[in-house]
Amino acid sequence: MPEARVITAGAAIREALDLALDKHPESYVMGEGVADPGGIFGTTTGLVEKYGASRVVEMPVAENGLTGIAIGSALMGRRPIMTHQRVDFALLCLEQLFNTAAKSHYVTNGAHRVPMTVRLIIGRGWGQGPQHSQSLETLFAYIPGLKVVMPSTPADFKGLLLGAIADDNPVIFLEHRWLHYVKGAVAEGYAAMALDGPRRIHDGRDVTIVASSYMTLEARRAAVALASRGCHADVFDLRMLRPLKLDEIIASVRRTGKLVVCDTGWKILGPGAEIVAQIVEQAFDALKRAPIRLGLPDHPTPSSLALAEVYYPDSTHIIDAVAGLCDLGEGDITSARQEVLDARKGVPIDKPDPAFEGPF
Amino acid sequence: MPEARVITAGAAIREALDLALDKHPESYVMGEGVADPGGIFGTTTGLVEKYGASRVVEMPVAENGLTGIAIGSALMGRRPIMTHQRVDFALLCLEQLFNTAAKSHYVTNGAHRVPMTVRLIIGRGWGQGPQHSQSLETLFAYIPGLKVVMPSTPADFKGLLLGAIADDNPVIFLEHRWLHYVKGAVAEGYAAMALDGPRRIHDGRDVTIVASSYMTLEARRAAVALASRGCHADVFDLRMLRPLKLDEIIASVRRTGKLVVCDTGWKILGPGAEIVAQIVEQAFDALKRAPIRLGLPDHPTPSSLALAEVYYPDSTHIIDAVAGLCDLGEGDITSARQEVLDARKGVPIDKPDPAFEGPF
Amino acid sequence: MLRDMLRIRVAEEEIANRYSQQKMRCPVHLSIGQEAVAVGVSHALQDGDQIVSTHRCHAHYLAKGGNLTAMLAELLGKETGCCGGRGGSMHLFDLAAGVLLSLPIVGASIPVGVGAALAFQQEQKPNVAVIYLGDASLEEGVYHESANFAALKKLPVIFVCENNLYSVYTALKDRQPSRVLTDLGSAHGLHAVHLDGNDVRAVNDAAAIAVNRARSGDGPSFLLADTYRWREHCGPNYDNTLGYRTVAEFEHWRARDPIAVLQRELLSLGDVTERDIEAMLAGFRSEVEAAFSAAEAAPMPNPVTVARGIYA
Amino acid sequence: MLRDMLRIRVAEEEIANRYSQQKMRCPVHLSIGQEAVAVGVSHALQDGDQIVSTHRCHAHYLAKGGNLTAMLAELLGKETGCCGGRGGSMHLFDLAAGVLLSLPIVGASIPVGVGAALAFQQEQKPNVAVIYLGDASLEEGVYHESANFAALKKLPVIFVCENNLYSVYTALKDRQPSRVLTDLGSAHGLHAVHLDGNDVRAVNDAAAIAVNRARSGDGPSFLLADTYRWREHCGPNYDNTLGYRTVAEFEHWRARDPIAVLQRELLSLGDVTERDIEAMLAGFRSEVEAAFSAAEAAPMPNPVTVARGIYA
Ligand SMILES: Cc1ncc(C[n+]2csc(CCOP(=O)(O)OP(=O)(O)O)c2C)c(N)n1
Ligand SMILES: Cc1ncc(C[n+]2csc(CCOP(=O)(O)OP(=O)(O)O)c2C)c(N)n1
Ligand SMILES: [Mg+2]
Ligand SMILES: [Mg+2]
Repeated sequence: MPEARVITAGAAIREALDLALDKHPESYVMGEGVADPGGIFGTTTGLVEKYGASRVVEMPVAENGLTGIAIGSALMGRRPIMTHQRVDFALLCLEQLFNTAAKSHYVTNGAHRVPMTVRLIIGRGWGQGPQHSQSLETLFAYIPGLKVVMPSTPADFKGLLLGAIADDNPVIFLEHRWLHYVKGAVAEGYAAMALDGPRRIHDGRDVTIVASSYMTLEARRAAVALASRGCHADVFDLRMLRPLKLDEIIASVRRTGKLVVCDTGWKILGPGAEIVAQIVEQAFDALKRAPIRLGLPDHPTPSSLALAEVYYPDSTHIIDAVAGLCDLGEGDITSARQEVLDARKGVPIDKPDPAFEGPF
Repeated sequence: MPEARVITAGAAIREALDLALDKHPESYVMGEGVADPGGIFGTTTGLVEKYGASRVVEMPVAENGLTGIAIGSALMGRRPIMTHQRVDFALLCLEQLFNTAAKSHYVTNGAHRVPMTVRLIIGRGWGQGPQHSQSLETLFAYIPGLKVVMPSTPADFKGLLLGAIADDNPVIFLEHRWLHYVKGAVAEGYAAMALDGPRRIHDGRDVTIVASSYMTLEARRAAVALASRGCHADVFDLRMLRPLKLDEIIASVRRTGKLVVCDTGWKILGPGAEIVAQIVEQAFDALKRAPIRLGLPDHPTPSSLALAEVYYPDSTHIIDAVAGLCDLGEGDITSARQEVLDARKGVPIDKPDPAFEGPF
Repeated sequence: MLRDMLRIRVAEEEIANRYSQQKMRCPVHLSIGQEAVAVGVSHALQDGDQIVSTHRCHAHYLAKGGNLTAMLAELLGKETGCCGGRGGSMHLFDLAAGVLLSLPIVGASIPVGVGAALAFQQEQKPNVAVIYLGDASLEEGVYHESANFAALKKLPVIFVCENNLYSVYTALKDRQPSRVLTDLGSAHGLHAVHLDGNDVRAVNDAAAIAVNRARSGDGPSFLLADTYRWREHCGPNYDNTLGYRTVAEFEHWRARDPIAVLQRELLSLGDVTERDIEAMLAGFRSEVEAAFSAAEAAPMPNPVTVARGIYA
Repeated sequence: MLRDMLRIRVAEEEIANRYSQQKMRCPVHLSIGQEAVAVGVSHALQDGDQIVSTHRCHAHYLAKGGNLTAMLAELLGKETGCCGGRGGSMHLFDLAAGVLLSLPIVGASIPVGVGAALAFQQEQKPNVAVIYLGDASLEEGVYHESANFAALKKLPVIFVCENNLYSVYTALKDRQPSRVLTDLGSAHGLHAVHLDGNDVRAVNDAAAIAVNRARSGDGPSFLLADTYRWREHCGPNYDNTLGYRTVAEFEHWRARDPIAVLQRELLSLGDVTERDIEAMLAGFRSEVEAAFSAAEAAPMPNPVTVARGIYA
């Protein structure tokens, strides 16, 4: 077993890219800023020096065209790893992603492959505002032929990114910006993870909580606070939105009868809608209460701190949801809420939560 | 009351455009083919002759740019009515639709308005294949700030299109190509309908069926066949996907305890997922059985007739779903299925169903 | 080149003849009248070179050596079609022949072709990618994004723009301002050439130069080939009665039939005889007939396979 | 024009000074060093004309007469901000002043500006729309789609491209091939002019001609203005230590400070005195100070309003 060190998810991404470039000679990184001093928030720093400009390709500001170019190269056997600094910019290249990348394998009856990874970063905080902090996972998860990954731990950032790169399908890799800072144990060396289903990150038999990406941290925090008050949540980190594998989660709901789903993006038509629908379809009789979905309210992200403060759901909302499902006492609710609020140490909501540094 | 004649939905659209151009001097129609001999499947025929090239604007093949141009003109008080001959082409202009059009009113704290209608046609049949027959309503319904309309009757095509044009928000108007042929009673004259909620199109207390766009025809057909076998469905034509108003449907489910939702597009993350999730959240105790969703299977549209035949769900699938929920007898199921199959008169699945000509 | 043009013409005319049988149940965009571009370019290419095409892809596919039976089978929705019936006429490809793909969204295949050239460059292969595009796709932003990158990286790629003056029923002058069209190539630093797209030798000469430049690392070219589509935008018929173009215009271009032009020349030079041509035509007719028979005899795809192959 | 440039400079320097107080909690993209373009163009415009801008919109907004306090309040996330705090620094607009909007997505505001011009044309108004764009947005397809339509319809619109040589840390030469940049305008049939973007008179002269053409129905223009951003792409600091550009290059451009250039000229002509300039500066400093005080004193938006106004 290779040794594990504690590093940030950002460093884990960089390590994965380095290993992938080394392992797959046909792979290359392309994006606006991949070879610049910023290095995509440090996740590509040093790679151009090591692999050269033909493996770490700085690109013009032309998301749609360059996506098509990456796809074309992938059809020819290259293995592009594209990066956009915000999910929002990828709205420009959806035609290529949804029509050409997602469908080529199916349409050609299996003859074509598009071994391509698209890293998309979800912005948050410091007044990013309406067009620099959208999450938009539903757009990608809706399209057959894409795979959609949303990691939360540094180990998953590394392992799933390696898995995405090694995968012969177009994989959308959604990175919440704040997760880059989170630390965790990450094994050295090349070890691609299978792009499989969710992972249980907290044990319990009272309620099932499903979260993805950043919301996994909030869910874990809530679960810990709840556990010390006798309410034990079975918490899942969803990890993959497409294909969506819910067997384990359904099995959990069969035990708990209660479900809370926490989306990182908008609640309406978020992955939570599909999860609730599938669980209702498949475990209807086991459900004791109506499932609860959490997600962003139905409007754009406001820039002002005063407004952002009431925009993002956090662990207090998860506690409230669980409290309702599990009939927690007022005292427990209040103290659990206080515990998670204290953990944030009063840091304003437009900055990353220092308590989420990890390792967890 | 203006008189109603029986006309096709295609003619109803043309009439609505004519009336809107006349009523709103600031309105104009723009799209590839709006002023050509095809006239967007006949829906814009003659308008350029009547209103001139500055009100009926032929455009270059540049969906993204022209969408932004339409938006800019709308911000200045014009009222553009854009048309794309396929929803699929609109993938090129989602950045403008989602960022600029959908958010301007919110971001400017109400100062800006984008009174714009975007007609998008859902292709089907005759081997349209993977990139000319996508429905994609989820993409639009996911975005706060857009309104999303999916009419099914000629009267609604006219009234809701007039309502969309008169609305001061960006409205996505999704037209299923096959519905253009359907006939129905349509009142003469200008009468914009409110962009409000669903409409009940068949009465019943046994099961609630929610359908949108083309699937409404299949649902009505199924309901009629079921009714004569003693199973009475409360059928709703959804009409609006965003904002989504489910009160009446929830009230119906409270009575029936059973729900079938039929999407025109893909089932996974289709509007049905949101509908099921909201109904479970709000009417959990009333539900007697797990709701059932119907929609397209999880892969692109194949071109070949042999494959398209098993791609599209129809009234037989709705009958099967209802049969399961309502414990229909084998005989009734078989004969109901036979009835709806006979109605199609053996017309191949890649051509519009002649029995859907209406009026209904 | 005459052979290849004749073969394509015969194949497409037979498609047109049979279309009303309603066995080919998908939209078809015929290239009749535009064959010189595909053939002239293809004759400048080698094995391993790749082309990408659009909705109007039959001629490009056949000229590059795409399998005729697999194409007809695809139009017929058969299991033996190049896409197994999944794509229809706008998705033709043939990996063995170097037809990378065709896409029905205007402009969509342009960057894909540039991507193929990028792959050649990254792998230091001596190959060239050819992108066929219509005049309308110059209006799509993706053309410009692609051209900029191709020029920036000096990629071995050739943009072959077939200007047939129309996008569906809309004339070029109603979609683009009046100015020199090749400027849309040279503004991006592409080696841009304007040529008679109905003169297969002119096309071939220009293509050979462009290919040579590309193979020698001199970067991408833009060939603007003027030509004309004879039949309706989509479907087997003539549509001059619709009024979007004049009969005079049509007759002007039909008089410049690329095949007739070359035939006349070769006949006058004595390089071929009327009899040679008849023999060729007869040969192609029976080849096409046989290909249709084979394609029609092939099975439809099995519906149980419909959901297979969403992921590799 | 000197006044306007000084005022913008003073305002932006004060933003930079105060940014570390962490009260302006949103990204800011300063135009320091690029003021001549905004001012030169604005002085050619009239009431009723409209501009659209990008992420780097402060100078454009102020030069067109955008409300200073509303801008600072927006940066501070206040209820009295031009967007009520909802947008932040990249969404500046001022309906009264003719600042239609600014958008943070590269290229996104370009077609919006063309749309404003289309509205003028449809309403037969004598107005002009100005589109500010960065050199990187020429790489986005939407620029080309917009330029094509503007030229096709001869719209009263001016594309003002500020070429400051960089997109974030990436140099122009790493994003675009070497060729004449104005060709990207003239290839679309735009009247294209290359000029010194740090010479406010040159900008103003060229803008006046372009405006005149637009108002007389002679169609759209493309002004390519060479200039330079002094500070980091986003934020208040200098970043020449990062190494993506040389100190020599920076110093070369700083020596061509558009304000200093004009001051020297006016001083030598005797049109202003050092004392005039000091007085102007003092005046602007207190104006900016007062505007900051007013903006800081304003309330934050009430959180209960957050969900309001999604639909009109
Ligand atoms: C993005 C997009 N917009 C519109 C269409 C509809 N469409 C199909 S072919 C075509 C005309 C294209 O004209 P051109 O590129 O000149 O090719 P030609 O048909 O003349 O060969 C159009 C507009 C499409 N397929 N894709
Ligand atoms: C579509 C899109 N891609 C990328 C970005 C990230 N981005 C923000 S500003 C910028 C640089 C733009 O450069 P330029 O247009 O030259 O303007 P400048 O910053 O130099 O004023 C980039 C790439 C974005 N906002 N939108
Ligand atoms: Mg054409
Ligand atoms: Mg720049």
